[in-house]
Amino acid sequence: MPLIAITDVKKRFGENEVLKGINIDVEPGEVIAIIGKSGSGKSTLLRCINGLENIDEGSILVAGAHLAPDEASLKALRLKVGMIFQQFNLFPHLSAGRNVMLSQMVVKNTPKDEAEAMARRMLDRVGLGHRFDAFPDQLSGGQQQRVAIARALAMQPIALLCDEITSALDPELVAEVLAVVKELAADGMTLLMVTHEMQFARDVCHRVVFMHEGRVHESGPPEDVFGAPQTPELRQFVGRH
Amino acid sequence: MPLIAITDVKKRFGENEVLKGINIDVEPGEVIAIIGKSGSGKSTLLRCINGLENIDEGSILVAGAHLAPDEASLKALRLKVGMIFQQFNLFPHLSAGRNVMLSQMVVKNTPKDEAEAMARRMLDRVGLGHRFDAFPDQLSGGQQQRVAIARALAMQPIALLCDEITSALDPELVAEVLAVVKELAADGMTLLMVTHEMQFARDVCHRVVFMHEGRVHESGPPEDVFGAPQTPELRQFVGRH
Amino acid sequence: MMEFTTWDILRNLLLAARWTVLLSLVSFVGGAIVGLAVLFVRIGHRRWARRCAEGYVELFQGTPLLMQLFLAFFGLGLLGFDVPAWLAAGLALILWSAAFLAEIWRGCVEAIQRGQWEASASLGMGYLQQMRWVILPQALRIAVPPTVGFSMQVVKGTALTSIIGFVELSKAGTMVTNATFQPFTVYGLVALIYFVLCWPLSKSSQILERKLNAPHRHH
Amino acid sequence: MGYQFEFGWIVEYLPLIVSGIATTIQLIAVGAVAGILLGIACAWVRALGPVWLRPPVVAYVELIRNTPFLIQLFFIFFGLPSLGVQMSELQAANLAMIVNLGAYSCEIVRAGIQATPRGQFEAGASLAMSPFETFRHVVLIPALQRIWPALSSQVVIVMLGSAVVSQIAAEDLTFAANYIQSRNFRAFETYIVATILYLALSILLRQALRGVGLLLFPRRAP
Amino acid sequence: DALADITKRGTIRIAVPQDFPPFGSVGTDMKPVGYDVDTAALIAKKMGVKLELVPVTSANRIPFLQTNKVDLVISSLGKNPDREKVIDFSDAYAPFFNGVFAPADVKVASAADLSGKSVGVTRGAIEDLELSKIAPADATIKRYEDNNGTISAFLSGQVDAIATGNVVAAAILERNPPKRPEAKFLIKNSPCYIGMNKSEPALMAKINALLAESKKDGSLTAIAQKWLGAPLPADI
Ligand SMILES: Nc1ncnc2c1ncn2[C@@H]1O[C@H](COP(=O)(O)OP(=O)(O)OP(=O)(O)O)[C@@H](O)[C@H]1O
Ligand SMILES: Nc1ncnc2c1ncn2[C@@H]1O[C@H](COP(=O)(O)OP(=O)(O)OP(=O)(O)O)[C@@H](O)[C@H]1O
Ligand SMILES: [Mg+2]
Ligand SMILES: [Mg+2]
Repeated sequence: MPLIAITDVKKRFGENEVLKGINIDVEPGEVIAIIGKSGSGKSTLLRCINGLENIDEGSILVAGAHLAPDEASLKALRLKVGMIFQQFNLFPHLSAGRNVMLSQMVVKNTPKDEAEAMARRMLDRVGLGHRFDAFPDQLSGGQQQRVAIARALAMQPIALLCDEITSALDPELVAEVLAVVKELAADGMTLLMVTHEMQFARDVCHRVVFMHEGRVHESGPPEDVFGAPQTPELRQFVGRH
Repeated sequence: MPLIAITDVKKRFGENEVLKGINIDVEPGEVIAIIGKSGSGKSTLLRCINGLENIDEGSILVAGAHLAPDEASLKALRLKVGMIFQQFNLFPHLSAGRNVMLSQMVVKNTPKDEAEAMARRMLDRVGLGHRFDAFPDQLSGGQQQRVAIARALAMQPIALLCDEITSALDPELVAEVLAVVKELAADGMTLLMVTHEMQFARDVCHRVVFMHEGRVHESGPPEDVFGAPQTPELRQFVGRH
Repeated sequence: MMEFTTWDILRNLLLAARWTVLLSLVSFVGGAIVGLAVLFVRIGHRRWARRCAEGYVELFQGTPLLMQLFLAFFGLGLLGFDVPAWLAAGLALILWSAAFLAEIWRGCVEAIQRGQWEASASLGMGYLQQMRWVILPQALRIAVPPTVGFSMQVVKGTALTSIIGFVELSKAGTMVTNATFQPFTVYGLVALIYFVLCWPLSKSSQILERKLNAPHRHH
Repeated sequence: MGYQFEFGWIVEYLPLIVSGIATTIQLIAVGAVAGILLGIACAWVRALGPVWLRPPVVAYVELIRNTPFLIQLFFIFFGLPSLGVQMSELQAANLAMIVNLGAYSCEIVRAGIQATPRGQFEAGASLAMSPFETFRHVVLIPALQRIWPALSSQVVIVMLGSAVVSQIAAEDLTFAANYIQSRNFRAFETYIVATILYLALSILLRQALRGVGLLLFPRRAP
Repeated sequence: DALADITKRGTIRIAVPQDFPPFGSVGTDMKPVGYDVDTAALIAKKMGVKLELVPVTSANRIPFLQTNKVDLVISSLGKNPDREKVIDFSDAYAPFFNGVFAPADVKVASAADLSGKSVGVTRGAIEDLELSKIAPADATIKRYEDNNGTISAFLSGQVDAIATGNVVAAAILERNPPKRPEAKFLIKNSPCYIGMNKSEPALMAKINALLAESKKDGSLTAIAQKWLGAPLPADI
């Protein structure tokens, strides 16, 4: 059974149909890169999987459970699927450690010392154990993004959604974040990531999904997608990057 | 006589000496690229030449006239030297055409129809004659930057200062702006541009100035600067880009 | 007619100013609590509740406080509720300031980036948890200056409670003037006392604003 | 309670009510236009104007913001004549509202100016515009657009606050209400009618200001 | 039945003015004093109940009565048919000598001479009701919120003349103001009445009886002497 089963998903913003019937099955432990032009609906798809947008048609199953728009099932979903954003979205009024602790304590009622121990472990995992007390504005973009990853990991999700998590970073800082993601992949985390880092997609991902105008236009192992693109759109896209 | 003569210019922000004695002469029609690491003082130098910052020591002569910080000589200076910014800085409440017309009418008291004719010519020159009535938020970044160039050109400056004018643009849009700049260079406009586009600097500029920690560290024709860097700092910088 | 010395005038005005201070405190604190509740409803998920909160704000911001006080005191009396003046004054002032504070704070909450809502949602937090732990702590920073600024309006707004029989600063001023025929001395002193009450609020609001803005200055 | 509501008097007093509404509208129209202009001028001085002019403007703004409108009105109407400045109650009410709104809108507009990205000032400067020209042509309109909602609320607040001008015998809507109830002792009915009329006025005023906003600012806020 | 309530309670609540000297204003201790206040005290004493004074303004005195927050309004009320539809009035308890006052250089001898002039008056007071009836159409009547507004308007020259009680005018003169109000002509005197809620025949009878008794035993005249400087006129 796939971990995430996306079936015939459609999404409209007013007149504008942004997702025109998406089908993707994600197996446990799979690492998938989603690529495509700006506006092709990549972010919208991830946001639908995380319940940040309601879908108009189709269905999304996560670990067998239906995604319904009521608060209880949304919460259940989000405990299973974490999300990391392009703009980090750390909570600026909390230290790095507190950022990681907050949702455990609030959502799962984890006692403070357990949450703190977990936060230290997760910050260590992204190489930031020593910045536990630093505030977001004292961290570089790369460090902030790693804290965001630690924050998502602390909820012990079964899958992570990553939306261009290195696009807002200075070029020097991209590598440190990708290294963390690579390690997660190696540890068997299920990852669904929108990315422009083609080299990274080639090296790390098991499957690449090329989206075009709200549809999955082509998909397959990175060798095929990058080495032998079937459609002119993908050829053009790969040629450019 | 150089068009712009920069002699021993020093600039401090509080304790922080950002320019530590800069000497550059710009001949009429010359196209100069200024390169260097973030924080090396490139923007500050351009801003000093345009009178947006006062210099602490040294002198800047533009077309033989001294740059003094009183309003009259600042105005005279800015009529001669135009500036284009990374963030475009178009006036959001005015259409593209009005953006180009405004300063002519306000500063030079050009009659409205003349200003409008000039605006149409300049927008044509940057390939945007058909977007005269579009507002900035209806234009892509590349189009906005081209309007900004037209706006500066409409004042008929003898030199243009460009501060990383393509850095805020999506990769697809960089080329259209650089094409406009290239044409200006071909038409004999004097250009002083901070840029990260090394290929462009190599192809179009007559001279490349490498700044490092508030000093001109090396300068010369692009072949030399890129082909045979003399100092380890420049070698490192060129290697990275 | 008795003779009022300047000291008599000042003494009586200061005594009355105690009511001004007390009423201001009640209406500000109560208004903050009710306003917070209105805010939660106003930006919540339930559409009909949002509409109600909107209507509430429109009603209390769109009618003179004087009329609200009058109808709260005498209107309730007419309906058979014999509310004491302090209760009616407190009630009307609280509802009035709640409407304004809710609007002020809504602006502050809406100034928080959408990413903060989304990040906290994606961590599994519910609406109240998001508000309590993520949004309000940040909104509070920007909310302090306008909130303190509004407290000045509350101080001045209490003047209208004289319609239901409160002898606070303004009313005392009128009464003393009627007994002394010295409008300039009396109103001068009244203005001075208001200034002394309000100015520290306005000043601290400005200082807070400057403090909060300082780290955001970018070049 | 056996109180009988009675609204028959409205017919008899309709002309008074209508002229009261007209006066209130006139007051807020003049007050809003002139008050906002005054506020813009003061905001310019405080944010960008000559340094020597700032202290008097600050003093004016602080004085007005920290004292009740009624007291300001009394000083203008009863106090200024002793300095030889005589004016009708309507003029005094107009002046008081202008002075009052001027001080509040100064602070609001100043916030809008301060929120202007520095790049806008620099773009103006690099096009050889003087600081004042940059303010007038580049900064002002977007700044006003930014704070237009706050300014609109303030205008509504001033409109509702204008009720106290009835105390100097200016015959606005509140004057009409008080006059009527002093004749027929039907305070509830008159105040209910006045409250409804004020609510309608403030809704209309808000709409009107929105309309003015759409006219002044053709583009969405950036 | 209001009278029964009062007796049962042992307290009578009476609304009195505090912005209308000499009928009601405040002393240096901010307690109400004046003709109306003394009348209220007299009535309470004669009824043998405790007195609770409720200071009111012209805007809220009737609502206080209508919402049963007071039992009587002794607030120099004048009578007119519209008002009589809303509340009941007792017999008269005080005269009201009022007139039009102006500085010496303003030539006014009768109501007709007010033509083209502006007259200040306190809104809702007896002189407002009366002057409104007799003033010519082109006289401008400026109606201020309270006595203080009227006087300030006169002293600051915002109106040519004022209509007010002669006692008030005398009080102004006492202060040696820059503008000296001289009596020009008397407005038709109309006395003051005590107001109470409609359909309270018992209370009405009681109050009228007390008033008659007070007029007879001289206690009301004493109050008139004290505050108005003249005995009660014969027609009251
Ligand atoms: N909240 C929204 N309301 C209306 N339209 C939206 C909204 N969010 C996205 N869209 C539209 O949906 C389309 C797809 O947007 P989406 O952000 O998913 O693209 P993307 O593939 O992530 O692009 P990018 O690479 O630029 O991030 C775009 O045309 C966008 O304008
Ligand atoms: N207004 C200012 N006040 C204080 N320090 C400033 C100011 N503007 C610039 N600086 C400092 O001056 C130094 C040089 O800045 P500048 O913007 O000129 O660098 P740059 O070479 O243009 O860098 P980049 O490539 O990032 O644009 C930096 O250390 C910066 O922090
Ligand atoms: Mg996207
Ligand atoms: Mg720079």
